[in-house]
Amino acid sequence: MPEEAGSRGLAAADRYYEDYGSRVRELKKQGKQIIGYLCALTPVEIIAAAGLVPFRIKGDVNEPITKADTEMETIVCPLVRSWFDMSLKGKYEFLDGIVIPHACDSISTTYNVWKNTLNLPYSHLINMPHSTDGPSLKFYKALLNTFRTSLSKFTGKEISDQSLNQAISLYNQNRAKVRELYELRKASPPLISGAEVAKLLIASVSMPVEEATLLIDSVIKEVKQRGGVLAAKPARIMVVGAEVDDVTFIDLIEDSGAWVVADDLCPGAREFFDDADVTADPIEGIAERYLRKIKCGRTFREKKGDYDDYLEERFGHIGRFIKDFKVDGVVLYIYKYCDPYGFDVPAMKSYIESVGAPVLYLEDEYSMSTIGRLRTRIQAFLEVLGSK
Amino acid sequence: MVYVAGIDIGSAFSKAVIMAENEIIAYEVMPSGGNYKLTAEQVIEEALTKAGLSLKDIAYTVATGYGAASASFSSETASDISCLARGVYYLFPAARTAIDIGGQFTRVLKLNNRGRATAFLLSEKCAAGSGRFLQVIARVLQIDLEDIGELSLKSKNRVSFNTGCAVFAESEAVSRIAEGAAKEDILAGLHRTLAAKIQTMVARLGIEPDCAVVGGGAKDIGLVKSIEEGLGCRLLLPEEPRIVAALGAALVAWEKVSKGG
Amino acid sequence: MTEEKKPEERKRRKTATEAASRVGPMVKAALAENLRAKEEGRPIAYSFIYSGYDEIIRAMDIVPAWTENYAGVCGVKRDAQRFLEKAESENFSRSLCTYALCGLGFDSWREETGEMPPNPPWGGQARPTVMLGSGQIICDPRYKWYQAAQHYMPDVPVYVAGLPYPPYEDDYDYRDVQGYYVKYIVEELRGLVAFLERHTNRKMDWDRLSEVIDISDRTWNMISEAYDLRKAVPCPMGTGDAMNTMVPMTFMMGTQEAYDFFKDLYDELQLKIANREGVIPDEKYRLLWGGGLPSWFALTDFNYFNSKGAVFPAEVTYRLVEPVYNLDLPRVSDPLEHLAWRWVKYWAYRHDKARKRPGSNPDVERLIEYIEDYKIDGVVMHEAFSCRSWHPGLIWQLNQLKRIYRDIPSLILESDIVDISSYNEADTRARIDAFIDTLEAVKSR
Amino acid sequence: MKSQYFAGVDIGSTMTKVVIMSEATLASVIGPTGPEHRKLANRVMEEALAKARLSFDEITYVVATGYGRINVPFADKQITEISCHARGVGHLLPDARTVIDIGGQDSKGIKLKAGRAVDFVMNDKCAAGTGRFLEVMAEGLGVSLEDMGRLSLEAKNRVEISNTCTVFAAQEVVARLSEGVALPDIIASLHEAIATRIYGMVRRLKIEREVALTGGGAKNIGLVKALEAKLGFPVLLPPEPLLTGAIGAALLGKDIVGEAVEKGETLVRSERRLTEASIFT
Ligand SMILES: Nc1ncnc2c1ncn2[C@@H]1O[C@H](COP(=O)(O)OP(=O)(O)O)[C@@H](O)[C@H]1O
Ligand SMILES: Nc1ncnc2c1ncn2[C@@H]1O[C@H](COP(=O)(O)OP(=O)(O)O)[C@@H](O)[C@H]1O
Ligand code: SF4
Ligand code: SF4
Ligand code: SF4
Repeated sequence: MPEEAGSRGLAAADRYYEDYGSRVRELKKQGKQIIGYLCALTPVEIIAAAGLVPFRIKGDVNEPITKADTEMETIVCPLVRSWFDMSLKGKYEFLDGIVIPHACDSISTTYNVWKNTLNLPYSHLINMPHSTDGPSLKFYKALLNTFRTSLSKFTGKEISDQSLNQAISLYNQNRAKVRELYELRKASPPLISGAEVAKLLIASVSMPVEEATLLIDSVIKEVKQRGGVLAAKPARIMVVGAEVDDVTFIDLIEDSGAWVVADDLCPGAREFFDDADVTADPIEGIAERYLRKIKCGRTFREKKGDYDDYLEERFGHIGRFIKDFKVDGVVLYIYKYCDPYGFDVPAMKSYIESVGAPVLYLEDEYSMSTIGRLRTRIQAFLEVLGSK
Repeated sequence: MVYVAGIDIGSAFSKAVIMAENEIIAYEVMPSGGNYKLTAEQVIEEALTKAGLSLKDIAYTVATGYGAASASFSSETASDISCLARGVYYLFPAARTAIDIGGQFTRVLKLNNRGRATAFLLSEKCAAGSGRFLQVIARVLQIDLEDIGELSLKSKNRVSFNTGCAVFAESEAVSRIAEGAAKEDILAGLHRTLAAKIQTMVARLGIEPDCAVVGGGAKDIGLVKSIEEGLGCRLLLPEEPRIVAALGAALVAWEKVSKGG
Repeated sequence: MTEEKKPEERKRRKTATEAASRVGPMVKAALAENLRAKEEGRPIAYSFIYSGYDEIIRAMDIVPAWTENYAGVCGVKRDAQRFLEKAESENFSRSLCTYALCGLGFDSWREETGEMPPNPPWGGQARPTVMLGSGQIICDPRYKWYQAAQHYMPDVPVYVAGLPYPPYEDDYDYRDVQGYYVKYIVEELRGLVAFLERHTNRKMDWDRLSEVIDISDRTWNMISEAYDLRKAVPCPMGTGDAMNTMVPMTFMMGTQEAYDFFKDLYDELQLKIANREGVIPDEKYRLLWGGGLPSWFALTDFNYFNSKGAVFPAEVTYRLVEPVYNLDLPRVSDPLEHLAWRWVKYWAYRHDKARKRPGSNPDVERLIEYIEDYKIDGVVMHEAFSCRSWHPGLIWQLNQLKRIYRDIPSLILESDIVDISSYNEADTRARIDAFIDTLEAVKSR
Repeated sequence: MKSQYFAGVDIGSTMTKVVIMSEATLASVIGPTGPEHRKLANRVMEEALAKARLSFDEITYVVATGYGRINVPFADKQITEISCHARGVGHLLPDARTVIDIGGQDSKGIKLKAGRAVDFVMNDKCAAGTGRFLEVMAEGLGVSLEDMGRLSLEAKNRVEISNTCTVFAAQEVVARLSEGVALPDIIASLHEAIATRIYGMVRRLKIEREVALTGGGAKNIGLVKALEAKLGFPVLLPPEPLLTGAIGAALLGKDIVGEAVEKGETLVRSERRLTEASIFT
């Protein structure tokens, strides 16, 4: 493991966040092959087990989308458009391939566009099912095996069960570290700010998992050492939404007089709270994790029991976060044109309110130009919380 | 000698061009105002006066533009895209791409080697992406529309706007001035915003040299420079870019007359 | 071409074929049948078109309520805004599929008041017994919409059948994976049958299912043959009409009525060809509707194209069948397995062809095929802002078509399927006019 | 206890409003918001003080609100328009459960419980759904803003306005006028268009009666009627809708001071007023 001096702690996380991709650029120079991927539903364990470096493609709120529109419709969710725009602008020129899971319409219906405009040596769509029933899991495992074969064809090397199991445990270690990190948010005021966590986690998906684990660990140590330096603020906020891969929005909330102490986001709790079990057939554990454990709006869960049970089944984890992290209010932050989350808003909102937390629902466009507009809403929401 | 006329009743300006066969002999540009019918009559009248002619001397008149239907004296109407294409081709036979920055829309078109449009794109219908935005800002900054281009070139520090709405940008511009921002910097910021939108459209259609820029927005040298900067190439600019569609309409009229006998 | 703007008194669109003009009453009858079923207590299933389960519902005598269709009806009648607004008031984003929004607006309204919203178009949409979504194909609303609808009808069960098809990839062939795709689909469809038996007290009659599938196979063939006749010059039927004839194709599959309809259409088109009777007498441009669902409130735009000498002999949209005898289906005895094979093979139909042309893919290949077979001069697409299934990728397809095949005039219209506020007739027609000019320019090259 | 005075300063995008209160409103001033928020706020404040015959030092607490709330250097606290309108309406119209505020730069809906905001929605992206739309139209049509409402009541027909964009719609209505369409018909149609947009947004809150209308838009009787038609019942109007936010701001200031007194806390006031920090003596 390269353990360069000074590349640890909050300052390092900040640097990796600001110069996103800097670590894989170095690795590329050392001869590593880098596989870009979209969204937390990509089974990164398999990529890592193939000896490749998975790299999460990130957007940039500060960069107006200009190039993407020449090949991709503006009715695609703005996050995906920003990802694509950054890719077209050469931000990720180091990629050797791209892997796209069938996550949502915005992602899956643009697969052809990604594949054919980036023209990378490797591309693959993981046609992930939407249901969690038995046949769906079986089918998903078959897809993952196809992916496994396809990757080994690309690298010219078999992906052994052993290397898969090793990747699984490396990722599980990483996730355990993230959970440990979240413990620091439970204090009041939290020991680490929401913005610091967001930057760290975003940075962490831009480098090999072992390095990410070390980075997170170093931050935990640093934060514990510095102790309770954060000022008291009147509200503890949880952010719920699809993906937030830019810190601007978290900053905005924290600048308005609140701490972000929990989330159901990617990168964030949704992505890091559930492990892949080490199973006899390693693909089994991976499939279980991505299809059944990760609670994303794009995965359909069958209703069992009555409707309230169903809401609990779909959103119960949010309720538990609210309790465990003593959340005062929830910001439901959804992008325009996002189908999986857009359709969930009424149910999700009513569930969260039913557990006693006020909700601010914001529909955003992933652009700097909307930030000013969001500010007044967030301030007003905090006032509403304050007057309760 | 056969005389024909082309008239373009735009959302912002109305233009008339009089041709003797295929030579321009006179033209006129005036604000469209609220009454298109009246403006249409006035603009052709003025142009005719300049040419020393009257309406009955004109063999054929073709109208185009937003208010084409209001030019009731015209013989027929034609679409702005085909008029633009013909006008651009007449002025710059080598042009294969043209950008038209009008009051309501920005249009980008591709031309073939015979001066016909083979593909085109139109901007969204929000004033924040149109030439109209320039007028709005010129008014609040109390600058003549004519002067905004030159002035913006003096900018050292572009101001970027927080809002995407032309109406709100107006008040934002006012506040920025109050805060001490220079007018040229505001204009330069505005030009960049508009240019970025236009560039995206051009990229989507695919640029082929030479590229011409026409329409009222092309009178704004600051905007033109900003687009050139973004596209990384020089643009062909007619002496009077506003009359290109009217010119094209006159050419359509001439085709009719010369073919139809 | 003058068009009234008042919703109430829009005149009926002129169709080219007699068959297409029969469709309006058919839709009306189907909706009336729904309401009757409700009164008689027969099971009603909210359903999505082209979800591979048409035959199953028909065989079990369950009455399908095609929710997309109902939203489209509201669109055609220009009476969708109030339902869209209701959905918005429920906190659904206006950027989501407007079929779904219209349906959710309608359902939440009906559930809230306990009765149909006032003056519902064509009598309204009855409360369903079950809702049948589908996973993985076509779009997210296919599983999210009914899940969201359950928020207003918590007691109505939802089933989501996974119906994937293999993607077109460079490093493997669909035949390498079709086995497990088919197996999965069969299991999901079996799950659907069990679900329906559980919730509707109907039993599956497997022999009947085989019969129904036989009808639908024959209907697939009949549709393909009838549509192929549109290759004739002058073209006897355009896309405007196909937006009507899609009704028996998508809402009545597996019924004798659908088969008969297309048989009649076939005969009618034959006759027209014999008489050299085209959609328009003086056909100047032959256009391909190259993608996108239509703006249901503005179907008269097709007539506008016609008035300019342009006709649409073919469309990609709603051409959801291929001749079954071309699909190379294995002989299987399980009817569900047959459905699964037909499904997978339909979607993989142009994979082999695409592989032969560098840079191509099945979507682009289909455009090229139609352009050649139907002697096409230009391509028109519609980007409906609210639907992310058929519409993302159109720009790329068009660009790629031009890169690997030839530069062909194209037009992308931008509006929506149901939300009329996204539409401006004058602008649309100005674009059409300009497009016609570009066609002329290219043609006289 | 000697009487305390509270000021609410509402710097809107269009109008600047200042209110000075003790138990009741002592003085209020409404002026246009010029480009120079800062200076103007000062001047309007001075004007209000003069009216109330008070000096600035006598004011216990100043709350600033509105779009330009950060530009009030002499305020003790900034609070959003949403809380201020809620508080103002809670005080003026205690029966109200929902507030619709139509301002120059934004429109919003606010849900009230016990006189406090519990939920809200707002639009401030496109001018087409705000009071600004009507300002632009009035200017284009050559009608004063004050007359728009009255004129629209004389409408006999509706006309279709095909442009949603404020800028283009303004141009379109001018053309309509020149075609001979009656002015009242045009104005009424504009009101209907904007009422539809605002109603569509506010409905997200599950509108409960009574509904109060505030902000400059409430001064427009045509718009009020158009909204009432959408709602299907009459709305409540404060005596001076423009002042609602400023009154709410002043009252919130009073609440803050009251709470501090109750808890026996020393109120930390803004830095500018640090020298007079011991206000409770
Ligand atoms: N002298 C000028 N300098 C800068 N911009 C101008 C000038 N004249 C017109 N414009 C711009 O051109 C636009 C009008 O362009 P025009 O081609 O006349 O449009 P239309 O045909 O829609 O009336 C105006 O909105 C304005 O922004
Ligand atoms: N006397 C009036 N008659 C009708 N409308 C008015 C009047 N005064 C203001 N308005 C409307 O109110 C709006 C400004 O309202 P206001 O609540 O002051 O907004 P802001 O707080 O953003 O300045 C204007 O855009 C205008 O539409
Ligand atoms: S934000 Fe929504 S639409 Fe966009 S990528 Fe994520 S899940 Fe898909
Ligand atoms: S395919 Fe498009 S229009 Fe149809 S339900 Fe899906 S999103 Fe809606
Ligand atoms: S944002 Fe502004 S400029 Fe754009 S449509 Fe709305 S009012 Fe017009």
